[in-house]
Amino acid sequence: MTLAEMQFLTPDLRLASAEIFIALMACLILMFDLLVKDRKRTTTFVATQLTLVGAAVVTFATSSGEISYTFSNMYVGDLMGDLLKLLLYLTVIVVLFYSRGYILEREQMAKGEYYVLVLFATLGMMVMISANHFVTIYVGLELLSLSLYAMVAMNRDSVPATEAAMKYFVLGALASGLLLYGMSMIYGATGTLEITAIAERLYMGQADKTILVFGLVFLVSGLAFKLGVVPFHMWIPDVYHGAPTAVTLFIASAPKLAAFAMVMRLLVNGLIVLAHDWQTMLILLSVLSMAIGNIAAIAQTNLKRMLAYSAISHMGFMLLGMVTGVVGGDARFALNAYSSSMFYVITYVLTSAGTFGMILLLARAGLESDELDDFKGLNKRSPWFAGMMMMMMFSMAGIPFFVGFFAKFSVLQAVVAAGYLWLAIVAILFSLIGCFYYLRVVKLMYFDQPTNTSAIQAPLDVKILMSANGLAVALLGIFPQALMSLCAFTLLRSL
Amino acid sequence: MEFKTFVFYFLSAILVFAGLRVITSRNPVHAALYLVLAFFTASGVWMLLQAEFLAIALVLVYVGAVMVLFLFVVMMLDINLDRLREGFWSYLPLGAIIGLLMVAEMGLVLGGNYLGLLESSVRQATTEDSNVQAIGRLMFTEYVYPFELASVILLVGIIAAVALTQRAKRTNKSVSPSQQVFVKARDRVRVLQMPAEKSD
Amino acid sequence: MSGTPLLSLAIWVPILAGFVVLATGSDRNAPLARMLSLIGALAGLLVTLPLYTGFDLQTAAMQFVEFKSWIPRFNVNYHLGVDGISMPFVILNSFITVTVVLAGWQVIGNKVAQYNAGFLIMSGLLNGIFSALDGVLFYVFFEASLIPLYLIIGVWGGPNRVYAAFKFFLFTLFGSLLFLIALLYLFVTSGGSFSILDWQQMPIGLSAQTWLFLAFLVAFAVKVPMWPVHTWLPDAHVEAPTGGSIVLAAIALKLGAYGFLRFSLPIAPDASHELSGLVIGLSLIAIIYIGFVALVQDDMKKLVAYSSIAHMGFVTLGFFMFSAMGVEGALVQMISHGFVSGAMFFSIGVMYDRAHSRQIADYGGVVNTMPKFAAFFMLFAMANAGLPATSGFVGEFMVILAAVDHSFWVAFAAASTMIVGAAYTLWMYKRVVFGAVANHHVAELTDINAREFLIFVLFAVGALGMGLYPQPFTEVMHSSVNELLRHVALSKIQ
Amino acid sequence: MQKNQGGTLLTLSHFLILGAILFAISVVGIFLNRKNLIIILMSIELMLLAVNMNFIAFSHYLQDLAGQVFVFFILTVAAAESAIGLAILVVLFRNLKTIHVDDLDSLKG
Amino acid sequence: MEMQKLYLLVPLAPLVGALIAGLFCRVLPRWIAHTVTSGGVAIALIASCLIFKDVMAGNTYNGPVYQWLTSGDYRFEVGFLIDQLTVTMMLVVTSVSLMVHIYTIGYMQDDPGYNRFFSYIALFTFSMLMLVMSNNFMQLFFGWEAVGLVSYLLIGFWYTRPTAIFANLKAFLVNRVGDFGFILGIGLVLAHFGTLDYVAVFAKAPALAASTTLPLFGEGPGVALMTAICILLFIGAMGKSAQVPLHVWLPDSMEGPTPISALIHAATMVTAGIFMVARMSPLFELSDTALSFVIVIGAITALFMGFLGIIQNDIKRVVAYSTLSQLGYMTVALGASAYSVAIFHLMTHAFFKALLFLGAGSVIIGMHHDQDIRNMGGLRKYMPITWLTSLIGSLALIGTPFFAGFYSKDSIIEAVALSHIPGAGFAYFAVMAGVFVTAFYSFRMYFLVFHGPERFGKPAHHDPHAAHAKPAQPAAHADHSAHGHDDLHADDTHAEHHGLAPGQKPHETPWVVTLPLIMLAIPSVIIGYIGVGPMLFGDYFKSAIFVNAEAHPVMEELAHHFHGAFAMATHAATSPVFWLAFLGVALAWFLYLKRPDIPEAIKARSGFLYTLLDNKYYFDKFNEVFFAGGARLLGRGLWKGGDAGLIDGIIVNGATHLVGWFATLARLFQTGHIYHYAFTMIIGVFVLMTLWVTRA
Repeated sequence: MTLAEMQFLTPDLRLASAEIFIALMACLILMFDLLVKDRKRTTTFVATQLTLVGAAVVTFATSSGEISYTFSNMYVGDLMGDLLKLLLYLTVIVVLFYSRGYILEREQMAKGEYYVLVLFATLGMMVMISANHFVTIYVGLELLSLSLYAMVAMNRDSVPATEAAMKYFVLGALASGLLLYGMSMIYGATGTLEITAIAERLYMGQADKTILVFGLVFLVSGLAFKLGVVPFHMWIPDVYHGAPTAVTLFIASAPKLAAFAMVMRLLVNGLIVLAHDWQTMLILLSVLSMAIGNIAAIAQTNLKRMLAYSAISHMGFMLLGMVTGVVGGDARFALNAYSSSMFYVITYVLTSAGTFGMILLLARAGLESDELDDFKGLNKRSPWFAGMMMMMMFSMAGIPFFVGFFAKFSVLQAVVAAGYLWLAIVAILFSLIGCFYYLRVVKLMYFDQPTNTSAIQAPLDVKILMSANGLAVALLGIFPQALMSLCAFTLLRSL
Repeated sequence: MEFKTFVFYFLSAILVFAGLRVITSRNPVHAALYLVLAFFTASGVWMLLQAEFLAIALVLVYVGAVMVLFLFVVMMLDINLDRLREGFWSYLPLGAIIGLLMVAEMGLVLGGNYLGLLESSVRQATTEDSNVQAIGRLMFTEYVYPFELASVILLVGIIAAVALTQRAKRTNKSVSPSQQVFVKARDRVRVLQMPAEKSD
Repeated sequence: MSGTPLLSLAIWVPILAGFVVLATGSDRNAPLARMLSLIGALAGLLVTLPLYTGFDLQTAAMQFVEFKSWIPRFNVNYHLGVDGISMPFVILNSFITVTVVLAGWQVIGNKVAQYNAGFLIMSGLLNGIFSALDGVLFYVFFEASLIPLYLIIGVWGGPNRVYAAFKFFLFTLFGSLLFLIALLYLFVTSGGSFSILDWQQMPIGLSAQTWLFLAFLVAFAVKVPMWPVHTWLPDAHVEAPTGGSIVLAAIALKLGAYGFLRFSLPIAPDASHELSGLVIGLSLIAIIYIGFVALVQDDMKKLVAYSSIAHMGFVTLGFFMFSAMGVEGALVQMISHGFVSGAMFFSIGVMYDRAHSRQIADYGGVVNTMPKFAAFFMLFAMANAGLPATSGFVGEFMVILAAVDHSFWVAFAAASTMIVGAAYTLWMYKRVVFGAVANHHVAELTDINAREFLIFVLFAVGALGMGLYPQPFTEVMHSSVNELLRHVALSKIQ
Repeated sequence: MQKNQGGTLLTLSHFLILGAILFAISVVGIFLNRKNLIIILMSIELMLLAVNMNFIAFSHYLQDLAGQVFVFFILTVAAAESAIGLAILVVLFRNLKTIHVDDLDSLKG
Repeated sequence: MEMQKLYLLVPLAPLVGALIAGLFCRVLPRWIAHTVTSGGVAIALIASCLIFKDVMAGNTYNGPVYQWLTSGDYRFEVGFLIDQLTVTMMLVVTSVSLMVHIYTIGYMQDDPGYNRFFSYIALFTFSMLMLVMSNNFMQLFFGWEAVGLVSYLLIGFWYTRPTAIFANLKAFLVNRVGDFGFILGIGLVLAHFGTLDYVAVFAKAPALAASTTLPLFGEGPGVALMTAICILLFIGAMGKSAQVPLHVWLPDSMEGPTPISALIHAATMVTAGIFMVARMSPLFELSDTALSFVIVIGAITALFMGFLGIIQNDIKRVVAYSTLSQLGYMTVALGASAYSVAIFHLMTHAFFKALLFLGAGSVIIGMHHDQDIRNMGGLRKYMPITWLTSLIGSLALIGTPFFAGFYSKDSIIEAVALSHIPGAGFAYFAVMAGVFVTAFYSFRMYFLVFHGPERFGKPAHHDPHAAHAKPAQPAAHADHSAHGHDDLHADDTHAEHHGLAPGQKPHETPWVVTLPLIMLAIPSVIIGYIGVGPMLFGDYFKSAIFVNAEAHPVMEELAHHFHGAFAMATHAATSPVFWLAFLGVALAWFLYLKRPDIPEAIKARSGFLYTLLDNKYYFDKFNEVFFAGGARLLGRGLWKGGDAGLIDGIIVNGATHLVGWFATLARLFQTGHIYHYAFTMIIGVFVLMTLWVTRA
């Protein structure tokens, strides 16, 4: 292809209209915010939420159900992406609602920039979700990461927050470096940066295996960092712990969806031919994550930190679904496996949002309420929210009738179907250990006497949303079919 | 040895040396300057690879902007240099071993000419389009999407930097109770020992 | 069979009632909460009664079947049905729930609504376990039932409740997680079915059967509990409030045993035969070892808890002799144990409510101050010791007779419970009830009130009725048990 | 390093290995440096340089400009990244009055 | 089907009485309680008589009442088998029970548990009737355990007494040991016969006995099925009928009120084992080994329990040991295949032993609940009716010709003499020696109580509760043990309000007490004379008891010697049995009336022997230490070592501690230092690289 042959084809902007919308709105809000004198930034908040709702409408409206590419194949629009994006908007909307009170009580964060950064981070995630090109993935990832670094440090007088931001930044940059190094190797081996093209060239057998696997190691390491699986998890506890809870809530929820998409795009769409290699790598990482995550969580006294370790273990569990897609070169189970992982991620995000939201609900000005002991006797203070929290804890522990059970169930069935019985047993044993610390939270809420007997004060919207979140955890646990088949259906139409 | 090869080895040697000095320098200012050196030599290497645009961009963007920023920050922050050095050598052996092992392993993989891509196989740049032109065209056609996003990233960088470092003017003066309580008597009141006056 | 979804009602009526009770909120509405829970429990019992009256004795097939697709993605169905094995437990469970609500009537003054709701919800879940015909549905109920009991032990339990609650939960979960793997394995090998009935018909190789059997064994052995995974039970019982102990002993322990019949035997018949020695051995250890351990307990609840383990040893023993009398004896033993151990725990609860001690040493001569109580307690102690004309006898008798048929020495070992069982029960009874008034606490005891009397009468009717005329209980089992045994006798190896 | 054609001609491996060495140096710089956060930030820049070296080398030998374009984006992002990194550093310094790496250990366990 | 209703009426009438008295014991006036229960038993007695008449007319019955349980191919029914054996037992049970009911009205009149007591004894009557009327093993076991329960309740009737509640627990547990064997025996029956119905089992027995052996230990030589079944069943009988070594509960059971000692622990319940073996005669006849076992056990019991009676000072305990000894006689008769003789002795014994017990009870009332015979003496003139009836009972017991005991006991001795079962020789010696011993201790008691100097009303000789049959005070002095002295003083200081105050005189008991004595004295005298002919040598038991005449021709040979009841009695004077008994009485008279100092001297000289007897051959001590102590030790070991130590301590908590330790360790890895985090990541990459790249 010579330069002369290149023709500029007008890209199909319609496909990426949601991204464009968000970007535009973010810029608008940024400018608009300068004019607002309101310290509470209510208008900015509302505008941000409306933007997200608008994006949802746009995504929904433009979703065609077909796999289509635009921007010179850099952007892929498919059902999986649309579904993940819609869930992403929903998550961010919920997260913002939960965070609002917390932010207002912290002067440093109560700025328009916060919302703008959230929007940009969302944009970054959307880009990742729809990426079909290494460059797009990278740019999207960095857009997300940079926004997050800033958000973590946003409460800039807080020592833990800035420390967390620094750690996140350094390690994130290192991880980006690893990812890029891996990308460079794969680029070298295949001669293209476009994911679908990579898959084609690999399929044709044109690439050198050694270089590919070498690159794959770095690529997987970069992905593992984003997912937060062992041994690339070290940032998770510190960042979750140190970051302002509102930001932790954000980091702990939405980016998991994007990370999942990234894994799907890179490993499944791009490197499925190397499935045997990356699956075994992921098995190692997954087992380590479940082990370290569950075990280290037991010794925690800070709820955010505990949930951070729990996140590590959950991501490890989620990976189990990813590693069972291809068995001995046979991809029959792929759909089953990947959709189970997707279901897992979605439910995890739902539950995680609720849990961190609960911390926010209890937090006051000057009181973070993120220590485990702050949950003592919650049942006395508010039976309703204690019940919600309990449901979320049991869901995370994988106890029916909560959605976490079916998440674990679907992943495990994929594992068993692929013949990895031992892996299933290992997973099960670690989730048993994991159960302990979830139970401990329930114990604190129900068995112990409260140290602080004040009633919970929160705006009605947060209360309603929190209840809806908790009930969703329960209802999806009783009727998981819709979401499950939705995952399977979108993947079927996207793979 | 071909000239290009010689140049490559020459630049590489400097580059590696500069890189090593970046991480071993006693003084962060020196480190920054070595980094500048590294960028310069890297830019030279890129020239060898006919990536003229990037070579120039590296110098302009990095040396011209980023490193200046680094230096600025280094100078701005009042850093205790003595403390920064202590205990470096005790960790060096382990770090060196890991580094060497990594290099060895990566060298093993990359050393083999698996790709069958030799200098001779590379078509020399045609004159019809310069590297800059070609990249430019690509950038605004195929890569317009990431290009726009890159701008957003820069915007985020700006927003973040401003949001994090901008300090609102302190308009009120107030006491800090937390500091007040740590005040000790001797900070405020000095008891002097005076020799007693001699009386008769 | 009418079109009424009786089993669904049996499951969801108590659960809904539980949520209604929960809605009454704070303890200011405690009387309302109590009333509502009693109504809920009675309604729950009422809807199960047609299961007995409408039961067809002639068929071994599942009855009152309900089938709805639940999660088509994994071919999981809301598939309910009972046969002669499971039906009695649904009724027993609903019955026990009524007694539990009554038992906590005056005693529980703290978070009344939550307490009662916990039991009602658990009642529904337990009914679900007994009537589920779908593996996942079974599992879901099986595990979900841990939650209410965990909370009940933890919130209303004794001083060491946290340890006990955790131990209970994690122990049981440990077993059931392996069970989940087994279910998934069956799902995969059966080509995508979670139907227990399908699995029962499916040929499986011996080694696979063995692994399945072991997975089932771990799950159910913990729940039963069998030696050596029994140690959670004494702790759980000691710390649980009276109602919790009653449900735990009367129903929760039955789940494991029920699982053996529903899963282990029919799904892995060859492995069951191969490994029956193991189970029988463990059962005998449970009977003898635990019997001796029970003998030296200082805490009444612990003693009865240990005796429960020994009694459940009879159940597992009965199952693995593969004879109609053994299996039916074991089933009878399960039902009987529901009445007897429930009553025993209630008796201890009655004393505890008054004197706030469960230590045997703190009592003595209770009969002097609580004669009516002593009479009832005597009845249940005798039933616990397996005296004829009480329900405790029937099951033991049948299992021992079946054991003689199986192997004399097994029977010999099992029958030793006649001595040891009587020894620990009656020795405790002697120290607690008989004798002169031991101390001023005992002197201040007041005899049972009308509510307690009513509960005792309910239990006594169960224990005596079943002992005097067990035929109505066993005749519902015949077809199912015979079919089960016929099925187990056929090899599934192909 | 495998020579070919008399070892006089540059091969792709030369550049890749140079990249690998740089990469290793930067990695070692990150975890060897116990004292100064700024040097860690510099190591990150060095690492990106190593990656860029790879891309450009591949781009050259593959005669595909995509790699170079990618490098362009990396440079851009890296610039923004260092801006944010330095901003965080400044904030941190204001809080801690140090950028000593060892002092960043309030979050652990 | 008029008769079947009658059959049902027999057990149900006492049951109804028991339920009424029991359920409403706290509200019911006493007169109603004793009326309904006594009435119920009376109805049962009348019905039994009617049934007896019917049976004599040849109408036996075997049929179910209701289907208790079906399981697999087995069906268990509650049903009645009415034949001569059954009806005999029914008569004995109901008549003795009625007497005891009447007696109780007087005996228990001061007791607050009056209604409860009536409820219990009526319940007992019901249980015992169910036992004897049963037509299958299941129901037999049912009744078997039910009588055990009532016995338990009644021994512990005075539940505040530590000794009573110790005794009842002991009784229950020892009986359970027997039941342990019994139920295994039943299990074997069911396993091999497929049914528990007597008639069906008996019909199949000969065929099975010939062919079946029970491989006990793997492939080794087995045990004949019939032997195993019979011995196991007999172990049950040993428990219930207090045969060595399961006899230990019976002396202690005297802690219960005297009426139940008479009813349960002398006349009826303890004979259930005898009845059972007789009922199972078709099985026992098929195993000589089992019969040998039976005869040896019986002989040991008969002789050695008799010895213990010699040194007892508690009036009820003397009678209790005599009961043990007599039960041994019955067992010996069973072993000698003389089932009918055993039943005959059972019947006579029921009457005279009930009489003796009730007489003892009457004495106890008269003595205001002092039971120590050393505190009595010369009661003859204060309690004439009691004296006379007791004399009759004692004479009957020792086998005085023409009295009931003579016919049955003599027949036993004769039968044993004729038996050729292994062990019969020893048994013959034992029963002969037993005759002497029985006579001696019976009349020792008789003389000490009714004759000689009046020793009551002296506080120093108070032994208020003879629960453990503590060393009698003189003995304690004699063996010079510090322990004995302590006991003495302890007893003195803790004297209860029993016994006569100094100067107080005993008195004759009211008519409700004496009437039953008289009523029982009559059959004690005449029933032997009437019954011996038809019951032993007539056709009476022909259809109910099976004797393998070829193998065990004892009864036939015995029949050759029998020439009528009168002739039998008159010939007695020529037999050694009579003279042995006479010798015993004479010696008792000499030692306890003539020269009371001699027993003391003997006691002092025969240190070891006396200690052995005094400790009842150390059975109790052995059981206490070995079984009770051992079980507790084992239990504690398993609990602390197994459950708490190994399972919970090491495995369960160990695992949690291990996880906790790992958790702490895992926390240590999260140092908080960026360089460690980066290092970890790099190591991760490095490991992945090494693993995969070197592989690829």
